[in-house]
Amino acid sequence: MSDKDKSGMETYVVPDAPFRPGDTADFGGKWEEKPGDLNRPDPATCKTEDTVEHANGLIRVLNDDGTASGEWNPQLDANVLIKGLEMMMRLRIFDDRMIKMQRTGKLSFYMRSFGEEAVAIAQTMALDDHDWIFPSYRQPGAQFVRGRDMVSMICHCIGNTEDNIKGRQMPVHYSWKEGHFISISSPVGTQFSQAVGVAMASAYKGEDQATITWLGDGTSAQGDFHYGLNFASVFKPPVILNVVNNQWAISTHKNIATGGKNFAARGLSYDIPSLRVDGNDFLALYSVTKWARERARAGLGATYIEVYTYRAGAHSSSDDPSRYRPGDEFKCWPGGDPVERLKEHLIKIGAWSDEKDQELTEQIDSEVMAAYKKACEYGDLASGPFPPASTIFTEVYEEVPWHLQEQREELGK
Amino acid sequence: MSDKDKSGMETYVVPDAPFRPGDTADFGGKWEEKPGDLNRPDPATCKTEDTVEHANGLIRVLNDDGTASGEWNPQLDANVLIKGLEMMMRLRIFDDRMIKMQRTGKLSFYMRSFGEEAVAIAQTMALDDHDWIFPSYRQPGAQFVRGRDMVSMICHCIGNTEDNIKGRQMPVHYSWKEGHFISISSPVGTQFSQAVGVAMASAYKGEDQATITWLGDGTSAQGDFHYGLNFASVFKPPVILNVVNNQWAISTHKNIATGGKNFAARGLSYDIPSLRVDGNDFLALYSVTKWARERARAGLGATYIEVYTYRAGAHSSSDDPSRYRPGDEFKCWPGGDPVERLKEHLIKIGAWSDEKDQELTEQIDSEVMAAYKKACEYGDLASGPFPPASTIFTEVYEEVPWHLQEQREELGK
Amino acid sequence: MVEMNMIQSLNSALETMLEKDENVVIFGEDVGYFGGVFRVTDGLQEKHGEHRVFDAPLAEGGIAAIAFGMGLNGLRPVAEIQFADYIFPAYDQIVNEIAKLRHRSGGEFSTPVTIRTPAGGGIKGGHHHSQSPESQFTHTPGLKVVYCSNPNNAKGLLTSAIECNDPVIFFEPKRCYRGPFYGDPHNVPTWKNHPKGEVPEGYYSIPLEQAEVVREGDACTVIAWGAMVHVCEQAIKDSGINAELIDLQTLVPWDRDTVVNSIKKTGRCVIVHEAPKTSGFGAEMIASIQERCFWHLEAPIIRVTGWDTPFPHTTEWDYLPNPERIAEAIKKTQEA
Amino acid sequence: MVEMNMIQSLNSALETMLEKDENVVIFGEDVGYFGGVFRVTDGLQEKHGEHRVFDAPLAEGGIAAIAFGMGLNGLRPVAEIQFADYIFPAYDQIVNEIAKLRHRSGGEFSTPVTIRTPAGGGIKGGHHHSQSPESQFTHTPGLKVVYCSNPNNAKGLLTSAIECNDPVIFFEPKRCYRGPFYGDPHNVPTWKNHPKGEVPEGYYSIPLEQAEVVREGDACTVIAWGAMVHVCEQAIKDSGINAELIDLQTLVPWDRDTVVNSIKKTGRCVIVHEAPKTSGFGAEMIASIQERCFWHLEAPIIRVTGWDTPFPHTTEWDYLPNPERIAEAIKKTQEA
Ligand SMILES: Cc1ncc(C[n+]2csc(CCOP(=O)(O)OP(=O)(O)O)c2C)c(N)n1
Ligand SMILES: Cc1ncc(C[n+]2csc(CCOP(=O)(O)OP(=O)(O)O)c2C)c(N)n1
Ligand SMILES: [Mg+2]
Ligand SMILES: [Mg+2]
Repeated sequence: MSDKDKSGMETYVVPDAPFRPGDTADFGGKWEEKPGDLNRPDPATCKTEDTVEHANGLIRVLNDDGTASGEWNPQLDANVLIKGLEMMMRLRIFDDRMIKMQRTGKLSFYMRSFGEEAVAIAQTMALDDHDWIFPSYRQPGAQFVRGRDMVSMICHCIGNTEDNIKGRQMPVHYSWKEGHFISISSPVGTQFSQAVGVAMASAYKGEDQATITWLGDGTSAQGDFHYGLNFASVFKPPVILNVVNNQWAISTHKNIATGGKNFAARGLSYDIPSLRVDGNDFLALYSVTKWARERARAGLGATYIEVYTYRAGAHSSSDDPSRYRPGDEFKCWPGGDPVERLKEHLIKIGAWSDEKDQELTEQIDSEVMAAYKKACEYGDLASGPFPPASTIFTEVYEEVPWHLQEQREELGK
Repeated sequence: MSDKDKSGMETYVVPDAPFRPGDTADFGGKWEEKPGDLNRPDPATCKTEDTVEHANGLIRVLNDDGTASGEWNPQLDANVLIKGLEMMMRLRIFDDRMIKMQRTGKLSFYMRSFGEEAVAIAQTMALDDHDWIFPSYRQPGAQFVRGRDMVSMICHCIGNTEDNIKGRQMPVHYSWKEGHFISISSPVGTQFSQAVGVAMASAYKGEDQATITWLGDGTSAQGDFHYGLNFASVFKPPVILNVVNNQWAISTHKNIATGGKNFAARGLSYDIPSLRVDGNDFLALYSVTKWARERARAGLGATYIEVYTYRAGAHSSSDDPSRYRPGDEFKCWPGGDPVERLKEHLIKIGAWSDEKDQELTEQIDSEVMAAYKKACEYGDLASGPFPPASTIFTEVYEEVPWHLQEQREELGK
Repeated sequence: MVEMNMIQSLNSALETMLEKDENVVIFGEDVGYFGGVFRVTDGLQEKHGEHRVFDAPLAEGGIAAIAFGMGLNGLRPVAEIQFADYIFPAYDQIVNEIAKLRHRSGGEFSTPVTIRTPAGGGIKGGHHHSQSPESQFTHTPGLKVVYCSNPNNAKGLLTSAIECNDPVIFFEPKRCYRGPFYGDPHNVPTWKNHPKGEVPEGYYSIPLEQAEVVREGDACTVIAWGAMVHVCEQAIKDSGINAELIDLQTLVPWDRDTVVNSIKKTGRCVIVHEAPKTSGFGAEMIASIQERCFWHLEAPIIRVTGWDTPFPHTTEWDYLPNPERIAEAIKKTQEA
Repeated sequence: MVEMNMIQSLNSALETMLEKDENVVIFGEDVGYFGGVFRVTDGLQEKHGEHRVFDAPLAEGGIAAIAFGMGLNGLRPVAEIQFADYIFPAYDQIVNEIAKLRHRSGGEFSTPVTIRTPAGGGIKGGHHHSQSPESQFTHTPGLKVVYCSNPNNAKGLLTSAIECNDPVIFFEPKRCYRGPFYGDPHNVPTWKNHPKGEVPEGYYSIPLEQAEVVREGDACTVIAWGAMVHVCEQAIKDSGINAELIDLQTLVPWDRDTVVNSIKKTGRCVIVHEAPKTSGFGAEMIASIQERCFWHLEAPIIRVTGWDTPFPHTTEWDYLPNPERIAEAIKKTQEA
């Protein structure tokens, strides 16, 4: 790249991404870190110092050959794993359907969790049912774990009359009180610090209730990241703080997000036990989250986790990643595909088969399609009906104040 | 302290200060860390990993007995040290005079550097003359190093017609372009991230010019702290980022500023070489700053320093620390008094004496008094004259726009 | 009724609400052990424990964020921002998050945060200890904006703010902590040389959305809030004109009927605030009044405000609206 | 003259300034290699190198802070905030720091920062990709505030903003990136089905503080900025009334003479903006106009604005001022 001539001192460094369009992605083959490398400290006594290696290494359970091993192996019943697999498959199929519908104008925008399906699903499964989920936009999968009806999710995305948030936010900005799933907000990072307050309130009330939240590698540059870690560091409420390092923030590589070597080690300096986990390894994700939940239950405060993964798809339906990265990287990502890896493991332990998988895929496909059709009965963005215009004025405040009342009359709808 | 009964889980932790009024302060006697404990890595090749011990230890040069030793000893000429001593004494006398005058209404407010005189003076002496100083409110001492006239400093503080910032900000908000001393601003922390931009511009221009900045332990909780470290981590401009950990943020102990064990280690996770230094040790401060400046000159980017010290006095003239801390702590602070320590060292090496000290004190006393009287000739806050009211309207923009012109006419002054 | 200064009355409101509702928690910079740099939370930690009244890290953005979270999860957080000038690091959390939570979630979630903050000039605070940024919050739907002016309404309004299920930004005119403020720098009353306010003991509230007619009159309507209410009182006296003085108290939503009825009676209006003129809340008042009362207006509405400049230090008395400027404006409305 | 859409004309302004002044540097989220999520900086990094055009960490507060520092130290930083909704984490750095540096330092230091940001609705962005927060900057002395509306003034104004020695907040109506915007959701022109703007090649500037009379008329003055200018054009056509249309272009400082002269001529006025009504910049315009032209006004000035609610997603066409509402307001001014 050309640059103006510099005499004397060098100028500042502007890090580039390791691969750009035209390059061939190469992550150096399989990871050196293996399941069993790292011990699982006792959550009830673990100190920050005991996690230095966990913050700089990589916690894995599923090996490259699909076997599970090491102290972090959560020893889950196959049925639980099949449930996890089912939800990951469901999320992927759901996402694909929505993207297709977005292309036809039925919804305005969409964001997939592609390649990161394990994150919210495994982590939410490791929690108690009434724990608070405080998601960013790539954790809608948590809703499947809590049993949210797909019709209602789609109604939100296509902004129809049954959208429980009344067409007020863009698609994927789910809110689901019953599931303790806190409304998603577009400004990135804000939920990270808010989650600490949610957890403080649970602690204040003396309830055994944890809060989990996530933000991205890019978003870790925000002030809210520091607020979240630091307030958690001081007040030690039951919160699980995750950075999902999927290597990219839209077109910006994580090299610009920080000059640090990883994200997990950041937590150590706040005296918060910090772990780094293979984000495409369902078992490892489940296990670290369970561990963090045990710390919360014991009143030991926050746990901080870097979820190491790769954004397999476009940032969103508005994005075209071929402009800034090669496109083949997900194929050679050492963490592989989280869905495939769990499937492989289940087959390996004799609990699953290609046939069952095929069957399940078809079943989900038709469930998603049915849900989609059902949802469309209440309208979609292309052709309506929408929530009535009067919903613009309600719930701005608990009661509609006079000036909104006047404006509503002015609109006359 | 009473608290509502909690059943079930513990609530969050609210850390208290180690001593409160009525307690006797006790820092556990002298420090275990001694000069010579830590090596001085070659600044031209030092990597972040090489500073792990420096971030978790304490860099000292002056021992408790007043001798200087270890690799970090900057081996300064006695004349340079005497100059440093002179400026620290001057700063303390200057501060005391201003506080007296504040009590009589000649100025509205004041903040002393008491107990922290070494910080800005030693660190600025270690820099090149045209390096940028980007101070917080406890580094006015840097101006002495660059030779600012005391009359002009006092004129600012008492807000008279010769105040170079025209009575616009509170006292102690110095600005001094000639000395490359960037205007102090009240919102804490903002300069920390801005300094990175200043340094980036120097780098962009290919100039061998560094920027130094400071913020407090309390202020390290701000988003700007993270922005400063993180942008420096990514772009690696020639900046020296200091956290002055003087244990208190007004009434709030550093236990509330962070749950982390120290502030220096924070920098490691940004991959910035990080040092922790005795802030009452003139020689150590000088030395670490020189080291950081060498890194900057070599184009190696930022250095991050925790300056470990104690706020000896009140936060400001508006503060009454007897309400929240015992009052005797500075006497037993293991780092002692920075002025006394340098004096003791100079006496030890035969370059100074109590007589000389007495003489210098008297000389500075009368210089400060003379400067003060001279400054008062241009007015003071109690009785004026002030900068004319018309200065309200100038320099809001480069040129006075029509609406300010109209308002100025409306004021009619 | 008890005699209280404004600090005592705010403290009394907080104390009463801590007693009344165990979900009330109070935090901010230096508010815990020390009781606040202005002493508004004095004694509350000692009495209610460090989990209900505590020091927060020095990060206004973080303070607003945890308030958001606590409020969402059932508590009634009351956060202090030490000076209104320092509320801006929390601006994103307030205007994008706290304000919009109820609406964005279809009413599923809400957060009844109260943010108290001392605002305004007259204490030689210069650029960054003097600003009065109320108008910067009035443009954000979802927030209620309150500005008290005396010990009595300080308590009554703060109580309502804490009880309100909507987020409230609560401005306290720090100049009036020490005493009312009649605008004469050479004769500054403190509560020591001026009667304190009469304030009910125990629970006491004033509805948000209710203005107070401080003085009735028929020649001109003077609208103000915060410290400027006192300056306007003085100015009306000085002017010799029988003006009506309205203390707006709540800016969003403001008291339409009180304002409109007064203008319909007087046909003339002066609006006074210490914040800069351009896009101050006076602009909104004028716009709304002329929309509603155009045919009743006999003269242009005049704004007497801070200038469109940063807040100065030594020359602050030339910056702040004073009785002369206000009285002159009132007189001018009579000339038309 | 060349035909350009708004993205091309903004790109051309940046390109020209990069050529003309080696102190110009451009940065923001995704603006470097990728060329910006709206492609406004497309190709600039490739041509001018990664030290002049680069990606910043995802932290608007940090972006504003380094812009402050760079500007203070001799550069002319042009920072992009990806959406105006995301400018609030930078609000403190902008209103407390960037805006006040020159004044607070007695003129010793200043920082000629330009902050560009796409604003406004009409792209189905919901709460946080649609806001138009210009008024929240107009209350801060020390800032200039600009809002372009078409390819031609986008280039001319951006050039002036970059050259200006004062900090400038520069709003771009993202709706008009794709094409002008006449307010009919069922007939949305893009630059493909609508003529692009005529824009001079090379260096081209329009003075800040200068409004543009888009259409002369004598029956009513319609004042707007950003995307609403196009909607007003349509509304005036629809109304059949010979209204004058003023595109304000620069909000602070606004063009007093153009506005006042027009009102004196027409005696009637409608102000249109997409931001919420309360404390929108329309309030300031009304307040200023009635102060200056009270005796010329024949009817109340009417505001047609976004509602005082968060910006909705599905119902955005009911939120945004449309030609019907505006035409009705224009007609109403004639009835008085
Ligand atoms: C405060 C704010 N600034 C900018 C944006 C625009 N934006 C949306 S997502 C995104 C990138 C986020 O990247 P990352 O945090 O890595 O999360 P990921 O998308 O990879 O899951 C950006 C810049 C935003 N939503 N909020
Ligand atoms: C943004 C902001 N918030 C609050 C304040 C009020 N304030 C001034 S100094 C201070 C404490 C700072 O403590 P620390 O950072 O430790 O610095 P020290 O005073 O100890 O040098 C506070 C809260 C401020 N000036 N700016
Ligand atoms: Mg990412
Ligand atoms: Mg401190």
